[in-house]
Amino acid sequence: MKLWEYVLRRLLTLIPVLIGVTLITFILWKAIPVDPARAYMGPKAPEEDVERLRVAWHLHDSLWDQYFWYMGNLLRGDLGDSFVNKEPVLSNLLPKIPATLELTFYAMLFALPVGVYLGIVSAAKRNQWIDHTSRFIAILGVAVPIYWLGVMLKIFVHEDLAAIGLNFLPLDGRLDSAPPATFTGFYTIDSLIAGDPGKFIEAFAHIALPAITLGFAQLAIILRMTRSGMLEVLGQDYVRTARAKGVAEKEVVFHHAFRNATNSTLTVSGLTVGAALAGDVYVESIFRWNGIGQYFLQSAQAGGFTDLLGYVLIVTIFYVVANLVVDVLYAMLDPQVRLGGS
Amino acid sequence: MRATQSASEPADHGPGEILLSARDVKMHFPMRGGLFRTVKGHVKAVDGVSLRVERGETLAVVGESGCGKSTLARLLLGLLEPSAGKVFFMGHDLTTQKLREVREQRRHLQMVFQDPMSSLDPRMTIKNIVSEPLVVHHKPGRRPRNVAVVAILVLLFGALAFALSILAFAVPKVPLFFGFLSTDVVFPSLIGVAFSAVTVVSGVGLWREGTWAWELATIIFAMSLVVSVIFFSPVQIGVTALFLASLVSVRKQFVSAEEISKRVVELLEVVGLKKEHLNRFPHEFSGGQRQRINIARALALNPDVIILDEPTSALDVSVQAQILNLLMELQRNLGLTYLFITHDLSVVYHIADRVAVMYAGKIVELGATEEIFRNPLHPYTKALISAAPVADPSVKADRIVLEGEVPSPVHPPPGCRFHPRCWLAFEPCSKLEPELFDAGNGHRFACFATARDRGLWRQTGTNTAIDRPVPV
Amino acid sequence: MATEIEIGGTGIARAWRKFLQDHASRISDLKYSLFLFRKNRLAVLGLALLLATLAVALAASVLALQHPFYVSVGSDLEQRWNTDLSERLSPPSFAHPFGTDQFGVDWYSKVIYGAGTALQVGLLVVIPASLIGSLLGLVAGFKGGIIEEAIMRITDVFLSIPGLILAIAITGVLGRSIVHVMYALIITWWPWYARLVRGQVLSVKERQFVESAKSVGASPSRLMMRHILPNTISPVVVQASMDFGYVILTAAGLGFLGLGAVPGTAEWGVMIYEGINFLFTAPWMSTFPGLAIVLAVLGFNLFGDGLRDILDPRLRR
Amino acid sequence: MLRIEGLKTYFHTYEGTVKALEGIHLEVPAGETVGLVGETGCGKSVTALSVLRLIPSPPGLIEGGRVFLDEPEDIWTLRNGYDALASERLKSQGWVGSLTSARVQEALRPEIEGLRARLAESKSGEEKGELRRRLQAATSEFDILQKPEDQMRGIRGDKISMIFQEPMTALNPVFTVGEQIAETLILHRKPALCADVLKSLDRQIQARQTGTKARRTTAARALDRLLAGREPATLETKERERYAQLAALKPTDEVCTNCYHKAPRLWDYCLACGVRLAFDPWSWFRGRIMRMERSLYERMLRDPEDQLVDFVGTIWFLRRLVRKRLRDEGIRWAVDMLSEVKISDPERIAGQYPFELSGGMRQRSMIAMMIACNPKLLIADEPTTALDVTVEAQILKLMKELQTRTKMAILLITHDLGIVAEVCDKVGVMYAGSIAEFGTTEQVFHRTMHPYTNGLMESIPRFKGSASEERKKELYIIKGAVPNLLHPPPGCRFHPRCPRALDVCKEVVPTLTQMEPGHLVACHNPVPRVAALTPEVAA
Repeated sequence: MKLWEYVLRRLLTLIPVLIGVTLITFILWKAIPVDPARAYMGPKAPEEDVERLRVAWHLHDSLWDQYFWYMGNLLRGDLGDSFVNKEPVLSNLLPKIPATLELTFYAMLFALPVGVYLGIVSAAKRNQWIDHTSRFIAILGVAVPIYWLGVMLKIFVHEDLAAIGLNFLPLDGRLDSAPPATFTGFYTIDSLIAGDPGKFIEAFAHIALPAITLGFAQLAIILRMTRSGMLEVLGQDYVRTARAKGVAEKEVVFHHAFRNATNSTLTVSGLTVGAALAGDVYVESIFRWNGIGQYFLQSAQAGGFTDLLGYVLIVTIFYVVANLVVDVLYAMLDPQVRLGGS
Repeated sequence: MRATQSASEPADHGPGEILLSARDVKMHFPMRGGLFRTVKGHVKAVDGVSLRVERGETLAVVGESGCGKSTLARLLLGLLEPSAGKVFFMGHDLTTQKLREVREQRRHLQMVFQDPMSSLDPRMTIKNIVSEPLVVHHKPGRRPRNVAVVAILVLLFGALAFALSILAFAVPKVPLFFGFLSTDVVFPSLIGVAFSAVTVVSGVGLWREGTWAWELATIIFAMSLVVSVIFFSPVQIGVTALFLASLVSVRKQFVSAEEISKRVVELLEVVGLKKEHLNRFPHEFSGGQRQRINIARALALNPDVIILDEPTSALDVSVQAQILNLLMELQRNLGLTYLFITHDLSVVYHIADRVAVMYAGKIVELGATEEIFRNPLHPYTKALISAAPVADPSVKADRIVLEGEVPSPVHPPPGCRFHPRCWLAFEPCSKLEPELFDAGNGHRFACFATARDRGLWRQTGTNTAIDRPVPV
Repeated sequence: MATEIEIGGTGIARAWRKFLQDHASRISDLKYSLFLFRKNRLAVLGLALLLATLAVALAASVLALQHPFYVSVGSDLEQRWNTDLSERLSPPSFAHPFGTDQFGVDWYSKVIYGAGTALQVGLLVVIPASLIGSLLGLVAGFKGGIIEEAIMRITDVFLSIPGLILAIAITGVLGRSIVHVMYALIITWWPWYARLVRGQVLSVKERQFVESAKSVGASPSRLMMRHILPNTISPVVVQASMDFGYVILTAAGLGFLGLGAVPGTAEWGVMIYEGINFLFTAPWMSTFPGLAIVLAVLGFNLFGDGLRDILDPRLRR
Repeated sequence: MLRIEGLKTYFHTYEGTVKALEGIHLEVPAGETVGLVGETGCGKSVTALSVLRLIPSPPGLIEGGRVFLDEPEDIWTLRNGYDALASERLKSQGWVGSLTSARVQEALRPEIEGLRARLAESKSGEEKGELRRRLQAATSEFDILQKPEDQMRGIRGDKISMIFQEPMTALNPVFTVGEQIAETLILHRKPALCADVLKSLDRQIQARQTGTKARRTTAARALDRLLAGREPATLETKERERYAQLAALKPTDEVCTNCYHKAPRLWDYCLACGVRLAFDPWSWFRGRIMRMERSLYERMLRDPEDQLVDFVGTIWFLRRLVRKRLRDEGIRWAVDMLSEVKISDPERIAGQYPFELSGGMRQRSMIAMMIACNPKLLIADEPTTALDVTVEAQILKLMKELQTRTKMAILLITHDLGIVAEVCDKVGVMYAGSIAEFGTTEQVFHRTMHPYTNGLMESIPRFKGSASEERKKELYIIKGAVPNLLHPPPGCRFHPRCPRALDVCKEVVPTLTQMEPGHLVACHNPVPRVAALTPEVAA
């Protein structure tokens, strides 16, 4: 009974937040220095067409009406037309989403298990070599910027492998040959479904470098949080009780201690989703990966205001939902919340 | 004697002057839960307690964890607003008066807290901690003229700076001085706004004679002097120097005057600490020494009543003896009155004149220490006394071991709260709430069974209405 | 008073000695902190890197081989470097330690001047963001009730948008310029401080020495200024020193995406961006500015960690 | 049962080495409760943790001394002889300080070789037994400090177990009480558990043969079907008997449709009639799984460290085969353990999480967990300090009952002299890392000889036995404070605070000397309470 109440309360607090986000995007829309209609139609367009557009976009109404008109569109899923190619923003974004999801998925696949395992082991074996190396990785992960890492990987991977003739690791784009029959939009999986191993290997080779670049930053965050979570738990009394019961050290660390530390690890993986969405913009621009990150960047550079703000809304909804899922998982795992702690 | 005895309290024993008293005080903390933070129930921490403390005596309040003794302490001190009932201190009702009024009354009522580790501010030296009560209650009559003038000056300067930096926002872009960045004046004005806001705050603080405000103002003007010297704007240097001078002239008013630090040294010596401890930090002291600092702080305003919330339970046996001796010595020399809260019966027996035993938010037995320990009337007191371990192997007490645990304060059992665990419980115990029966010379208890055995209460046919006690 | 006679000596010397005596324990506290700091080798490394970046930024005009000049374009000032096509894309050599770019501009001098830009951005973002955030956090934590609810909801809204995405959106809307980058970063950074300070104030308010000060009769403003504020400052300082590094990193990132400074300016992000199209012919163009970012951010980060260990009372004993 | 000799534990920290334990001599005979009393920082908890070797290794290190567990009397007498010989040889080599097994073995190398050689050729069983016993004595076989870590793990929780002070944090919040108790049993009583699992498996497999199927229904529905609208009185005798059975049960209880007895919740076949309850189409497949499980448990019974079982245990989804039934059996045993510590409704408590229980209840489940394998020694580190007086009385009474029943030795660590007087048979008073005084409760409380213990006794406010004029008087105070163990005072560590300090106290560290039979005091100038007998130096 306590669990659904917890979920409901989390949902309720979500609504004002989402409304707040739409407010921010609306303010940004109003803060555009140039006249949006003129920018949309282009400098040469005749004045009365631009005026008709201004009326269509309710630019002359009072702020409140504009906001309600804006919200009306949003609720109908219409994010307005893109300044760049004049088509609805949503239709631009949707086909590109699977590419980014695939990249983020493989980055997480790389970062989560490695980060968690290193976090646990470095907390258990204090001041041994594994502790120092993982602390070094954690510090590097924070200090090395994702974009620079991507560029460096490109240089060295290409340079060295070329030297030893192994430069088959492609550096750009998702696939050199034609994409497989799109079933899920994930090239790696589609190629498997289509039963074409050659394509799968090629797709996997393409995604390797970008995923490692994106994953490295997340790895540092996850490692650091798991380690501090584990250190705190290992100091608790019940760990000493487990040892007094004669439980083996490995069992104490992985079974008893980690079971409690999963809570802090979960909350951090919610955080890394945000870091992934952000890092994604860099990685996609370096490896020319046409996902939604690259679309967002191009619209920011080319001044596509509506697609810019549309992207912010979609990403925020995705991020907020991800955090909600993580919270619910946290509630389910932790008996204290599930069975009615305060 | 300052306070007359308010007529409404029946003085039922001894001519001793009542200093602190509570009449049927209740404290129910609302428990919020569920979806919309609705009030689900009430934690009835204190549920109808009447208590009287006379001058010069030590009243001990004994009870297990969760019986509400700490909440009672905070109620009597006026820190918490009781849900029902009244608290009188020296005849003045603490609950109804305005906060400023009450704070004035409360200087004669101080409290020593339980955990010596966390009841001292880690960032303050001992001198500031002990002198804080003196500084807070240091208001001589009217605000002196020069302080008022300086306060207004600072306030004006702050407001002026605030207006200037708001204006600066509108100024068009000007190349920033130390770099190629051509940036508008947003950032300097942003910092300007913050600076002037803090000045205004310190001006208001000065007006209300807060010592923190004087220190804040000095820091601000010292900083602005340094900044103005770096950027060498003579006007600014002159203004800040003027302000600093005026602040220093007012120094006597705020910074602890000579006689305050003399008083602090005196207090430290009274509690057995030495002068060189003055400027040390709390984390450099042992548990016992910290509790002495707490006591010194409580003595600062030479109070009449000190409430001690388990002062020795966090200390070792030998340190506990030192603190108990100190408290007894202070009571003899300064004529203090103690309200001593603890769960340790041997400390109660040694130091208390009268004892009140609390269980689940109510007083179940009240009386002189000797009387209670020699002839406990309430079953819970009997169990408590028999359960307490005694440091003498030859005393093989026949232990009454109670079953079950302390009841939850949210849904206390109906009628007498002890009946589920009581071996004397009979029919009316689970229906009626016993009142404090009087067994002679101040020894009162709240138990039907004992009252019935002593003929103070007869069970009527209907078993529901309580029959007035039969005069013995 | 006994202490007066004891000290003696001339007025100033006496006052100075009395001052020393009053603050003896504070000084010994400080000495102990320095001792703790010195023991933490990583923190010392961090401090060294931090001071190196600062020195490079201040002494740029002395250290660099070439120097920029400024041209006012429209309302802004833009930085220009004189080009020398004969030196185009020459690898790192004695004359040009970090090599040159496609216009023959010495890359080493550009990285040196880049340090100045990075520190300016860091300073002008962290100070306002932490001031605004802490102020709002303080008010929310201390006042409680409706005000706290309102402030916290606003913070939640800002924090529910991933930081970089919001920053890119703002710079995208306002147009490309390093000042807009600074506004964007301030807007995305203040909520972290609000949440941190509010949490800290709430936890200090629960501690017993605040309750005992209240029982002595301290007024709410005195409680705030004398007890709660001093105990909330140290986590903010730690967070600020670490955020300095992150701000530099993110600002360079925005530069790299082409939303910050104009190409050609001495800003590390832009320099990495320019290096991309010569990735294989002139790899040094992207490497050195990136390395500079790593060292600077590492410096602030390690120093921040070291600071946390000293300021945290629990760890001191 | 437990004999600690010369235990020395230091903590090497930044500021320097904290000499926490400076040679502890303590004996805890079977069936008796020995109290270890002392103020904060005197090292009583460090002693307990050192015995179980749970000292965190980076800062802490057990420098010297030996801890003998369950050493038979005859071996002890033999060992005394050897120890004397070894310490004499070591002194000659200029070694001073407490003996450790390694040094003893090194000093007695010639004797040990000789014994081994004679043991090899000797034929007769009786002579072999004698030689083996002498060998065990010489190599101090029973000293657990020298045992390798995995052997030590076998001892923890089985032969020696420990309960802690904070019931709030001593139990793991994410596992139910039943699971945590079952874990101890699985660790140390695996063969016995496997035997039970095999028994229940055989019964299930045998029940499958009989083929009669039955379903679970609630008692209420069974009652309605039985009565089918008739009056209870009109039923035949057999039905009336069944009616009586059903009426006795709670309506929501589950009943086996075959014999109308209460169906057990955890087992999937009826206890009374052995009929399999759950009806599912996969029965053939389940049969195969059960046979496989049976063979696995068979191997586990024969050899707990079996490789195949470990391998199967590591595969994630196969793990259930090896773990689930064992855990269920463990939980069933745990329920019995909970009832042994007088917890009402143990089955419900076993399924609950620690945060749902009260302080007293948690401490009881902690005790249940630690005496699951009825250990020879129970170390209780301040078990009742965090509890209320009434609950404390319950726990102490429970511990007394358990001791009388299982004859286990209890080492009770506390700072409350009252508890020691009530519960303990013998008392050791500790001060700054060493035992100041040791003896029966009677001797230590009434004929206190060590100045520190004497000071403690007088500084406690008392109420039960003491006369009324004692009240409100100045309590006796031991001046000064507990010494800093970084640079402890030379000689007897109490001399700065001791009213009876002599010059000799400042140089020479006093050793435990026997003032009267069983009463040892470590002091050069003890309070003269008894005619001083010949001071034999305790080993």
